[in-house]
Amino acid sequence: MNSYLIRMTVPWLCPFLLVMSIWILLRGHNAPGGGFIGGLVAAAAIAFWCFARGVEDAKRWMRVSPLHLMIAGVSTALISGLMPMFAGKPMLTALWHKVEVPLLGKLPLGTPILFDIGVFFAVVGVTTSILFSLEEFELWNRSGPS
Amino acid sequence: MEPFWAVVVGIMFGAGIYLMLRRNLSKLILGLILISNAANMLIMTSAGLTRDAPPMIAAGKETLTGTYADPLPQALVLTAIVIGFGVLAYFLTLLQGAYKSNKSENLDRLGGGAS
Amino acid sequence: MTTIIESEPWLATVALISTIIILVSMGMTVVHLLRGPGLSDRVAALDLTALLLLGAIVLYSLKTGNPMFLDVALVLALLGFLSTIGFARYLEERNKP
Amino acid sequence: MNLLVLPVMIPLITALLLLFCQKNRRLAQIVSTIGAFSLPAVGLLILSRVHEEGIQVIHMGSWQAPFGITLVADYLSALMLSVCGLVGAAVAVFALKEDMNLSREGVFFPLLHALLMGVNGSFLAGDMFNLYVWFEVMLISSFVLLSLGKTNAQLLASIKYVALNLVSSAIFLTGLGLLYGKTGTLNMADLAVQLQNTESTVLLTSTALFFLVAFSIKAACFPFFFWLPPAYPAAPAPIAAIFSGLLTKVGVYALFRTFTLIFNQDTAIFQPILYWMAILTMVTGVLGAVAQMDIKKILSYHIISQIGYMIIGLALATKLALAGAIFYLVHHIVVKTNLFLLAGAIEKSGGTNDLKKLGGYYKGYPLLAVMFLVPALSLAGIPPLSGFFSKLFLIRASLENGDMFMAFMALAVGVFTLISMTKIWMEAFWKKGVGENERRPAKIKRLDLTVTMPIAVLAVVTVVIGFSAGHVFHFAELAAEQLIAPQMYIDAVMGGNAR
Amino acid sequence: MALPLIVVVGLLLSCLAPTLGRLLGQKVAPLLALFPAAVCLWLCATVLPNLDTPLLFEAPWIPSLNMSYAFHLDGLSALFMLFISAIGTFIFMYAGGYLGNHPQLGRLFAFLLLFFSAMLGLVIADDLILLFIFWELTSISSFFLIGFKHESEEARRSALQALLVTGAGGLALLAGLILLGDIGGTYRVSELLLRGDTFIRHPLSDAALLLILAGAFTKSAQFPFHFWLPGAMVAPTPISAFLHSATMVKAGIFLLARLHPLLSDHLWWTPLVAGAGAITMTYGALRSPWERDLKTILAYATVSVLGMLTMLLGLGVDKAIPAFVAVILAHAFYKASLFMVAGILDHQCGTRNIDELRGLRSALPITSVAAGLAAVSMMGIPPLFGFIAKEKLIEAALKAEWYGMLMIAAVFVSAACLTVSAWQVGFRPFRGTPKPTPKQAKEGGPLLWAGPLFFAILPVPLGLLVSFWSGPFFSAAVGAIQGQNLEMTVKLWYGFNLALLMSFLILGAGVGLTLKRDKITAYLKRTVYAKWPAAFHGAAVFQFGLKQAFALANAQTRILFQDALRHNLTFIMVVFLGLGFTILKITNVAWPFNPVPLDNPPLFELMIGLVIVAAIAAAIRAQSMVVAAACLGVVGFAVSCFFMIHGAIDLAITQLVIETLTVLLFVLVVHRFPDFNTKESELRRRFDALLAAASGAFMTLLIWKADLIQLQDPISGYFAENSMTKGYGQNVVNVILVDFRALDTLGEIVVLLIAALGVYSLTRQKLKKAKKATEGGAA
Repeated sequence: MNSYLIRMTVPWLCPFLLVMSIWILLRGHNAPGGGFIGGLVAAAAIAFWCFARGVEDAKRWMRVSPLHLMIAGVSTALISGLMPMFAGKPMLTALWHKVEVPLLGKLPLGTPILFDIGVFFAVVGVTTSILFSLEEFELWNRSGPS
Repeated sequence: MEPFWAVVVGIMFGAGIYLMLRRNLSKLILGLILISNAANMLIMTSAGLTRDAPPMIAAGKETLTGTYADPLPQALVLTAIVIGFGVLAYFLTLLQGAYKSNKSENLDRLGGGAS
Repeated sequence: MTTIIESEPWLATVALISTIIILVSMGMTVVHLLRGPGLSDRVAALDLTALLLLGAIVLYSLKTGNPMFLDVALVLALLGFLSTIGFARYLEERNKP
Repeated sequence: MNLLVLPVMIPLITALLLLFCQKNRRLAQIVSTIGAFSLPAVGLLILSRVHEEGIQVIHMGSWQAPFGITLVADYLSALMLSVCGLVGAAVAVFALKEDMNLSREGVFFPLLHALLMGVNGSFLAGDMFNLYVWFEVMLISSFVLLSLGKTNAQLLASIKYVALNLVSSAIFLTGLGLLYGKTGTLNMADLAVQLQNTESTVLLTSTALFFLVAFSIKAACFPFFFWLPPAYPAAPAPIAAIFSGLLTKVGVYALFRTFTLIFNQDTAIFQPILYWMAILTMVTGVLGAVAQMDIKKILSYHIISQIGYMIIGLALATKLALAGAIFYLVHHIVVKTNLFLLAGAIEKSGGTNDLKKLGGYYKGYPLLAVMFLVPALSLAGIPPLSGFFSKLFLIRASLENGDMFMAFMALAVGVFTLISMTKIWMEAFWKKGVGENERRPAKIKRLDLTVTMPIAVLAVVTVVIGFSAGHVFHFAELAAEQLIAPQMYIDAVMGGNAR
Repeated sequence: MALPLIVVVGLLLSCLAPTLGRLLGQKVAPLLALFPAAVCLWLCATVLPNLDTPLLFEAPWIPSLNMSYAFHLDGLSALFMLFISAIGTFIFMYAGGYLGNHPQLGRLFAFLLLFFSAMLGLVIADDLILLFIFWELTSISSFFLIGFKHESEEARRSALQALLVTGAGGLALLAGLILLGDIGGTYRVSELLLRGDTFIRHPLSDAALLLILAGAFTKSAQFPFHFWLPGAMVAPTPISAFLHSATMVKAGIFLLARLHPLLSDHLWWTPLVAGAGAITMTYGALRSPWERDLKTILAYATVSVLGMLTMLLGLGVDKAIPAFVAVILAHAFYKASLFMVAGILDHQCGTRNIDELRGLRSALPITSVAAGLAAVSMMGIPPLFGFIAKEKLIEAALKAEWYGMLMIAAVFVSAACLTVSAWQVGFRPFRGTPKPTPKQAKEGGPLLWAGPLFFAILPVPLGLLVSFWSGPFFSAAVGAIQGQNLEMTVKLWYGFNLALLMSFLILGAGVGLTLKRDKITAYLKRTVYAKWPAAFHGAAVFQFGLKQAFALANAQTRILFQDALRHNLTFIMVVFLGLGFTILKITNVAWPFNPVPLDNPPLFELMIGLVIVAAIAAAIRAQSMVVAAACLGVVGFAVSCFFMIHGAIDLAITQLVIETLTVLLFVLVVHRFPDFNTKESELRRRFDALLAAASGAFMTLLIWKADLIQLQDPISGYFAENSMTKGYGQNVVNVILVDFRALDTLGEIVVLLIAALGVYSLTRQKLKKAKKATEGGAA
């Protein structure tokens, strides 16, 4: 985009949004949010970057390839689902473990949380991947011969 | 309020179908989006609407009490919305490719040559 | 549980006035959105719709006393901007020779 | 217990592994083949478990029946799992040499496995919404698979395919919403219990219509079959093969499952609908096939026609009819996939599927001719191959019902099937070669072992099904018994804690 | 055990034959001929002496459907098996001599063996379905054998014609057999035959009879289905000789004979069977002598004899059945012999046209002897076996109650004409002064002439010694057909009686016709053949029908399978709504609806609803894509608000984000599409609007009524109770997503993953292709 203002705002805005998305993800079990919403917000942040500064720049900023991100996300969710099978329980049975966290006190940590994290990454990866693919195609459409 | 929403959803369905029956690819997509929105609203409506009572268990409580909106349709709709998005994104890409190769978005000319 | 509106009667008046303002603006914006005439007018109108909706959600949250609706408002604020940028990019490209 | 998870999880794990080792073709091929071959093994294992211990159930996440998601395998599911696994493995081998052509991004095999995941999931789903999710997994994979490749025709065909299937999904979803609104549950067994006990079926019937239409679109029944004829011929051979074997059959399976288990009260309304649907599907499909001059198109229209035969089973709904339809299902999956593989093989060696441009294969490539004959004759219902028995059972079922008309239609359609199969045979195999092949028929391009092997194996399976029709039919009968008496299914799922 | 073993061995050999053929060449013929020879010898040695105790075999197959692997060898089976295997032996050898080192000899033997085993299986099957399987196998192997010269279009067309006629008949037969099995309550033929009474009284017996007759008549080339048989003569002669004159065409006859005890009491049996048989017999005989092609002459003669056999079965008099047995035996031998002779002539002289074949006696001495003897048997001159057959035939015709005089006349005319045919094939080519033929004629090897000679000579001892061997054999065969035990013998000489007189009269008439044959032929050519109505050419009718079927198929496909997506959609929606409203009508939904109280002035809700409707209206009327997309965005936001106020906060947020992304992607993709408003006809638009309104009304109706039905509390109560205690989450929706129904979510992210992969690969595919194109253009 040609707007200088927007180009300069985005690097400040996006990291903030990413942090927010992670917050939405983590509190999702107890308040509105969760993997889907968190992932979508994170993807929106990246979409901002992409719109404002171009696909290539957004890719560089992301560092990780969206394809890898989504594969990793699905794999994480899958692994969290498979874990109980090794404990002899049906797949996707939640395994909970109360963990002492310094500031927050006792927190239940379990495979559903891991599952949600997997969903988060999958959603981020998928959305950005789709966006990037279409953007690139569109860029080529615009520049290349019809 | 369900009857009111029933009418609205009906209108959405009708409009979606009307749009799908046009010749343009873009209207086909518009129609599909409308229909999937309508289906989502239908799930909520048909399961019964409860206002202003999100299914959130208040802090310190063990169970949901009082009236609360049915959480299951919400989960279903959420899943359906996300799935719909994935499929639609793919469909859009497909249309872009088809348009690119054929230079036409007239559906009647994009037959596929079945017979 | 009493909502903040119930405990503070003046707030109800403010909320009512705001609601009316938002409703009227909303109506005008929709007309703008439909009539145009230019594309940029419509995009601006869309952005405005999102903002007005945001206001409406905040008022609704106030009325019901449920802060969770603010989450929606938060995301809407973000997305209104995103969609405006998205449309703007299209306009930009379209105006290019 | 977790055995039931494997048919879904093995393809998923395989697909993910394949995505990880995208760069290494060799490794990817090995992983894909191992993944594909473990599916029929697991299927047979489940079948034997069902045979020994009765209906298998797993409650995912340990949440009990109506609340969590349940995977259920009865005879029908287990049979379908085994056959589809077999077909999937055959296609996975067939495509080994071709995946590079299909997609340079290396997504073909992952998508194939994702498709199998969706298909297997649909067979196992004991929950309506879960069924929807599996349908979507299957559909999106099929969408992507269909457009892999290069041709423009493929893109155009995909548009129609995707659009109509999206409509079907929307209808399915709508039906689900209405159903949940009325019953407050999604578990199939629980639904069956609720609907058995209710007297007010008035609007449930109209809800059932949504499922009928949604599944009929997937199954390509009359008049919901428009997506099929353009889509399959446009797809590359292995993809067309796996589609032909599996996609529509999932729709048929879903029809069988829902209309025997859940919506089995309104027979007065749905039986005539299904009856005419079956007949019209058979007739219009076979007439469509007769009109074609392209191998893949002929085969595609035949799929429609044969779906009609399977619907007969549901329309008559006697034990014999259902067993016959299940037998038909099993037979058809194997044979149709094989025929599409053959069409692919012919295309590979002859460069086209157009019958006008083909010829000389009988003289020039007798091996292929023999391998074609087995499934083609089987499809046409020539004894003692599998197709004959499937038709025999259905015709017997309709005659036992005193239904001469249905029997007559089934037989007449059989004649037309024979016409179009012999058309392929006479044009592509018996006729003199065209062009270069006319002078040197022996020089017809030979095919790789990875291409001929799956075809040969499936042909052998066809023969085996034919010769051991008694045994296969025994299983089909057991499956039909379970469908006729849904109480078994309900008891197995609900485990006595019906609400 | 021996019974299924024969069939299985035959099938196995059939699988091996192509390989053997490749390895051994011509030598494969005598080698494989050992198999039918062994069957024949086994039959003569062990079965024929003990015919009064039928051989049985039974193994379970599909017990729940009463199907079993049951075989049964009685007198009738033995009769058929005997001549099938005897002819088979010599045909196999003959085929080796005839085709020499043909590259596809192995395949020919594969199909011949398949046919041979199927035929044996057919005659010994004791299960209706098993019988049908073998029946169809003979049809299909006949298809491949007729199409042996597959590169000629005529061969292909004739093969298809034969297959379709017999195949369609076969399917009718299948239906008939199933009906029969259901009526009789058993699929075992031997048990069924004892239940004639129940059959006759059953209301479905008419249908069953008609269907079975359809199968038998098509297979045995009865009028009007006879036309495929002359067409089938395009096959190499060994095949015509074996299948289309001696064995396969008799399958239909066999079936009629087999089911004779059950069906023959039916009211329609005699008129249908005897009538069809008599017509076929006369028709074939009238056509046969005037043809020029040796094989066509024989083909029509075969049609005639097949009619004769059918007629004999249908007559329903005692004398008819022994006549049937005699005719079938005599015919098998002389016709096989004559066919092989025709083949030798074709093979050695290069033509089958009788006008070009003259004075070949010196060139082909052995063949001429065989031909002459066989022709004599065909003419029915004593003391050959043919004479006995003819005499029995006349006796039966004399006894016929049903249109007696007509039957006698038919037999008289047919037999006289057949005499001419016999002359034309057996004597004419060998007499007179030699004429040059396309190929220099000379006697072939013993593989060629052994068969015809054997079968030509065989009727001599058979005829002379008939009273010695015929007793047990005829008793068993006739007994099996009539369904009772009886004792009988056949003699050569019954003294001077009416039948003998008739026999000589026929011979005389035959001689007369033979003398005038050229004049008659010329006359017929001028009159009947020139004006033969097209409808009498079965083949033409068949081809016409086939063409019409194709035309129908094309028309249907053009109309139904429209290319345009919206026509498809319209069709689907019309059917869907049609069914929907019909169901509502049937189930009597109560009108009008119960009024619903509007509690708590829902200002916000009403507003959202109105926004949705307004935005939709705007989207439909929008002239540009961006406006439509913006309207879509508004609808999405409003839907999100709908979710929000109904307590679905997660959903509202998701909807917002997804809707925004959707609209953005939509704009990204669609903004290049031109001509947003393609012209549409007013009519079409109105129709669509009507359809849309109907579907909207249908949905509204359903939701409205759905609200009133609640069968039970939803299962969500469980989630409300357990989400905190067992799922450790306050947000019930999220707990459902990641715990209660996590499998759905897993499936969902897989969908997303695949969609993203699809988008990636599709765009990448296009980009790469474009890149390649530009590079190619640059280079």
